[in-house]
Amino acid sequence: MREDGLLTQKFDKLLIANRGEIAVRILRACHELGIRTVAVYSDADRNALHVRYADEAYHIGPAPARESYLVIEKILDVARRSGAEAVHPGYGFLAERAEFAQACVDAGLVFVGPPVHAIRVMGDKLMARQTVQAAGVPVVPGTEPGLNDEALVAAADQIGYPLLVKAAAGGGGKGMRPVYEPEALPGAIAAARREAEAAFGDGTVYLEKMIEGGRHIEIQLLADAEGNIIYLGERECSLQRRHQKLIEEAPSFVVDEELRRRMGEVAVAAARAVNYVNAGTIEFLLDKDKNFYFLEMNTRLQVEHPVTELVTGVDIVQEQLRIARGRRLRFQQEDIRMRGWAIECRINAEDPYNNYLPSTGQITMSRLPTGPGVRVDTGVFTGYEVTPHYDPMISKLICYGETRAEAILRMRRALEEYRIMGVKTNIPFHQHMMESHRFLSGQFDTKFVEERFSMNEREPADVMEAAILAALVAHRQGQQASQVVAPGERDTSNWKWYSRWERLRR
Amino acid sequence: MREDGLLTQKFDKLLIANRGEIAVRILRACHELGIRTVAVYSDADRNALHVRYADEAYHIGPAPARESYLVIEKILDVARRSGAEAVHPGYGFLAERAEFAQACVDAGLVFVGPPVHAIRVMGDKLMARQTVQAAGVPVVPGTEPGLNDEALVAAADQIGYPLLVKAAAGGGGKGMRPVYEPEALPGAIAAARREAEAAFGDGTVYLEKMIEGGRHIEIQLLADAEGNIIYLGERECSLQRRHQKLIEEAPSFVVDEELRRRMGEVAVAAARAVNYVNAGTIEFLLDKDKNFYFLEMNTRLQVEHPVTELVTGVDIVQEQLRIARGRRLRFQQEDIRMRGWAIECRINAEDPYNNYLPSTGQITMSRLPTGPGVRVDTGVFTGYEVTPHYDPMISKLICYGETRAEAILRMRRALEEYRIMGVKTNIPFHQHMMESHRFLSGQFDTKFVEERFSMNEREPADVMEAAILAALVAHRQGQQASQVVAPGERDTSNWKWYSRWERLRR
Amino acid sequence: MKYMAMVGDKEFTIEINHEYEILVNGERYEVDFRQLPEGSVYSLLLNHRSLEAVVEERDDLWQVLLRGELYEVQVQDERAYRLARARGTAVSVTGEAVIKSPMPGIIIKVPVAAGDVVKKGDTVVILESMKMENELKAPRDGVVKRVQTQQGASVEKNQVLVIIGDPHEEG
Amino acid sequence: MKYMAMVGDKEFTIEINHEYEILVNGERYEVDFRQLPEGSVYSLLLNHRSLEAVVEERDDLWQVLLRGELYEVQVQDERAYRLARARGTAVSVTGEAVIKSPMPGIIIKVPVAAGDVVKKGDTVVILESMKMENELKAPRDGVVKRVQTQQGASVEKNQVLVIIGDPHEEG
Repeated sequence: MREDGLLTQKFDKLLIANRGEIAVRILRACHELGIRTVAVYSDADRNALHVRYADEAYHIGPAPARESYLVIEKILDVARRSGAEAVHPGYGFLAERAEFAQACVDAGLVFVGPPVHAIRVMGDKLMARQTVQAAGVPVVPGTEPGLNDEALVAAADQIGYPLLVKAAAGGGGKGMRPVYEPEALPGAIAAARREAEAAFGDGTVYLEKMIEGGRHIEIQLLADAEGNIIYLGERECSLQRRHQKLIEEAPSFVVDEELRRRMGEVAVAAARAVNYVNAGTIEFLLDKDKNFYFLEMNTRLQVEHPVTELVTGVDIVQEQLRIARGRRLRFQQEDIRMRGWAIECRINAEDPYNNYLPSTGQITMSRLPTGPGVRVDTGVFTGYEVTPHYDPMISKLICYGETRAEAILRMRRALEEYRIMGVKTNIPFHQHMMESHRFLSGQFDTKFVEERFSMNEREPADVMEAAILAALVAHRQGQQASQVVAPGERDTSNWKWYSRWERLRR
Repeated sequence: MREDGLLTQKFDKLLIANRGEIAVRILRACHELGIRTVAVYSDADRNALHVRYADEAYHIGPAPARESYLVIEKILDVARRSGAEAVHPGYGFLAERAEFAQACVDAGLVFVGPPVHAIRVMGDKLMARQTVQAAGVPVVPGTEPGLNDEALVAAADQIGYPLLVKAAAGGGGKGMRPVYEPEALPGAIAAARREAEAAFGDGTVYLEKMIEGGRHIEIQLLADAEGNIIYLGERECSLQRRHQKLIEEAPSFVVDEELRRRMGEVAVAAARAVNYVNAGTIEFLLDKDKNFYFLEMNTRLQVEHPVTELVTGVDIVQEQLRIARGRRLRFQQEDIRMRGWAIECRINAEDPYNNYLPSTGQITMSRLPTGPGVRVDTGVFTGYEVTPHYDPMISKLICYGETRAEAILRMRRALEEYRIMGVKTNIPFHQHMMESHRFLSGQFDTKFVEERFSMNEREPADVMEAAILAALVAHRQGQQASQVVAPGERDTSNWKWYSRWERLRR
Repeated sequence: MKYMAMVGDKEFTIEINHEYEILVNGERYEVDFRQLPEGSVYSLLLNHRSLEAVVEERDDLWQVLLRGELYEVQVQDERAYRLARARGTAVSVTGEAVIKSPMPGIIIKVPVAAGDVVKKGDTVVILESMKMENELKAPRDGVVKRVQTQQGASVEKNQVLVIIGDPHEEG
Repeated sequence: MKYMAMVGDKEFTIEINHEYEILVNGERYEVDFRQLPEGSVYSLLLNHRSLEAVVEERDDLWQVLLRGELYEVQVQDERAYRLARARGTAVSVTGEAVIKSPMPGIIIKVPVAAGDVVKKGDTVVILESMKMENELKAPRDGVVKRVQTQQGASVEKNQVLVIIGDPHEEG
């Protein structure tokens, strides 16, 4: 083990400390590399795809993640019992918990991810900011950590308005407050401190300049244990709602070859500052003048990694496993060439017509789109229960095209082909977006979905009439079935229709 | 219309004169280009995917193709009624019938394919041979057409043994006879003439040198109406059985950059000799010394086009449609760069353990493999009937990898993930092949499957025991269900098991 | 045979003329339909136009998935429709609007109280579930008749939370 | 409870000890299984080893799809197995072998006649179907007892074509 908490060595059996589509994604990569797999499952997941596709599976407790997928000791116990030699954390759950990575290496298990030290530094926003700034990486203008309220107010004038009050710990927008004028600052600082204290047990806040019209652009990195680091181009993830990414693409509409190289090199420098190893992502905010600022580093595999895989041809999860096995990177920077365009739509169980309310229930049908240029990563199947225990993502629908326009047109085709029933999904949201002029022309920023996009009901009259006729057919069929039981109420004209229909169905 | 029978012009509605996976493939490309689609269907295909995914659908007759899909007048009648402006023939059926292409252009319809003249010349083996030979394309040493028996016998000594007697018309191995020694020649000529006369109404035969250890390598071409022709690299299709391709890959294990360029340029010359337009393929035989010989030209889209799409990133069907609309090629030769490796397995309804006997029946389950690097093109779904009317191909499973080894390993994963029930399939054949040392090391020729490959039963004891336990569980479940009706025979220990089981299934 | 179909607040009249001829709001369709072996999938040909729909019944409504959109359709034959009308139970924009919990969760806040006047789109309940705060909104203008939950309460799926009545109704 | 299972010519003895403990040919398995909502799919955990199988019954055999391979399994409980044995109807390598048409088609050739001695793998019928000539082969050594078709005949699926008996049987 290295001093910074990195253990790399060959392994033949790996435990996947996750569930859902990402567990399936990792299982497939292992299968393709000849690595045997161990799945863990909660009470809610005995029938899950990740259990069925794994070589071995172990039960680890009740449905709530804090009693199963988040319990480090249970994961390590299964590793011991199954003889697993490595652990892949996926994303979410324990993926960015330094103590989990530490516990793995302490137990002699290869943790498929970065050194413990890198997780720890990058997991603390302020430490991360200081570390990369020292390495020459541009950060959003703002204050140092730990200032008191008076110092913050004084610093605010130098930074200029609008600005953001942000919590040092945590994420997901908690403890964050936008401030547009000096008068509002004291109140915002107080509110952010309260929220951060409640959410993370740490009320430390700092100020950051608000970048208006900013785009979320991130750089995918791969780094081996010998210190070789390369970037696999950028992803554009500006289409978000409540800090949840909804649509990602690679490359970005606004990044040219020169900017890509500059952002890539800066990202590599940021990673090098923490002796990073394995796959990781540097998130940047890109302003209208093409200035970019470090936001944070995700020290793990990301949900949206497939769009990079499609345009670079590199299998990022397989590379993660190779790196963790102690292998040197197979690529040099000049080997990485992007070709074509890829877009990912996250299909969530939520109602886009009703304030994106989550929708739970049993998936009564799941027929995936397929054919040229379409990839679906999912853990959902016919009969799957969408429960409130886990996140509402049903699948990732990823389309490739030679150009951005072709990828979009293919996405429209794939969205229309998707058959999913039992819960409401945000497929109509994606369909609207794929037809939105702003999206088509690449003119959007991180506020676009929340502030300038709406689901005006599309009601092509003829499709609605078809929907009605389909319902009518089903209705009559149900009626006929019940009339078999109640022959006194038979309607002969119906029967005639029905029998003709039955005859034709043979 | 050009003199050679080519009509290219913009169209917005296209009729697909085909069924099955290729009709679905074309529908998807049209959908992605905003072209409205018209499907045709026989009695057997009312529920088919190509009917359900099309914008419009018209019935054209009974199940046998000769009474529906092969009746030119019915296709043209639907084109008239639906207002279609173009026709895509797919492969098979009417795709290489010059009179169909002629009838389309006569009716003012764009035929998505080459000029009528090119179909006619390339459809006649001897004429094709003479034409390309005149253009400097190497052909397998052999005789001129139309020689009488005496002249053939005389020519045979010059060509040398072993050789092939081949029918001028037709294909699929009919009217073909291998001859290993002079004594057998007269009998073989007589037999081939009889067979050709019976099959094609034309007893013309010729002789060709037999290339031993030859590999089937083909070059994919794209040509626009302005005379620009490019090649999209090669495909290796040596794994065949009874002249039916089973596995194809791109690139070929034995073709290097230099050979690819030479074969590509020769293929372009062959196409130029008939003023070729649209997508087409030149099939070559490559001998052990890397000499290659023209075999024939397929003047249509091919089954195995996806492997080329995956390694070049070019959507061949979309290019076909663009070319037919009169657009100039978007690519120059130097724009075409191959990346990675792609393999296609044709999944057929046949029993690899019983002499590849076709298997008919209803598909009771079809769950496709998915995830990274996997593409499935299919017209089959849960409930689909495999009938003797059409070919037994269920789907094309195509896998991409950064290297050949990765594509093979991914194919193993995808084959294992595929769930198809109701008919026997050749998935075990593909699984065997993906584990065969000869295949892995790229050491095979067109005779490999028939002469040096066998399905030795793989019987990992533990998997068989799992199969037995699965059957036992199903058996007991059926038994319990029937015991509800016959309570006198109840076995309480079973009941205990069953109720526990029922409880757990909730 | 005559049917009434409703989608949202749109009403359609359907007449079945012959076996394969249906009129929707007076417009004629030649209809060919098949139920497919795969669950509740229907293939429809309407004047040769091809459409595939998935149709399932839920809470007395037909859920129809068509080209990515989910339509909720209510179908009644003429007699049932007339009876319902007479009894006043036909779908209508007046009457009570019941706000139910769409999923299990915890009530974060109930920003309304009985008697409050609300406008369509006003938030009436904030529910935390699936790691997110979800705002449940009034489906139409009205007056809050009853609040059946409170901050901090754990609620089940479909539990009634708030009932909104007509503005002119007596409280 | 004891069962016998046969796959091809292999026989397995299965004992159900406890609810979740099964012995196959004496080897102990801890078994956890679920039937999934998707048709006839079963998820099995055998001593934590995970396997997904699709199981359907056809012609009194269980068709089990496992990792791409299709196994045909016959399961009998001990009593049924003993009864069948006693009646002589248990699976056996002797007795008549019936060659049926695996699909509709046209008989191209019948290269054998009644009384001919055939070896396992000999072609007994050539059937044209699905645009291909298919050779139906003898499943074992024996003597042709009856030919029930002829060249040029149109045959249905599962139609009996040729019956092969034991070499030592009377013709």
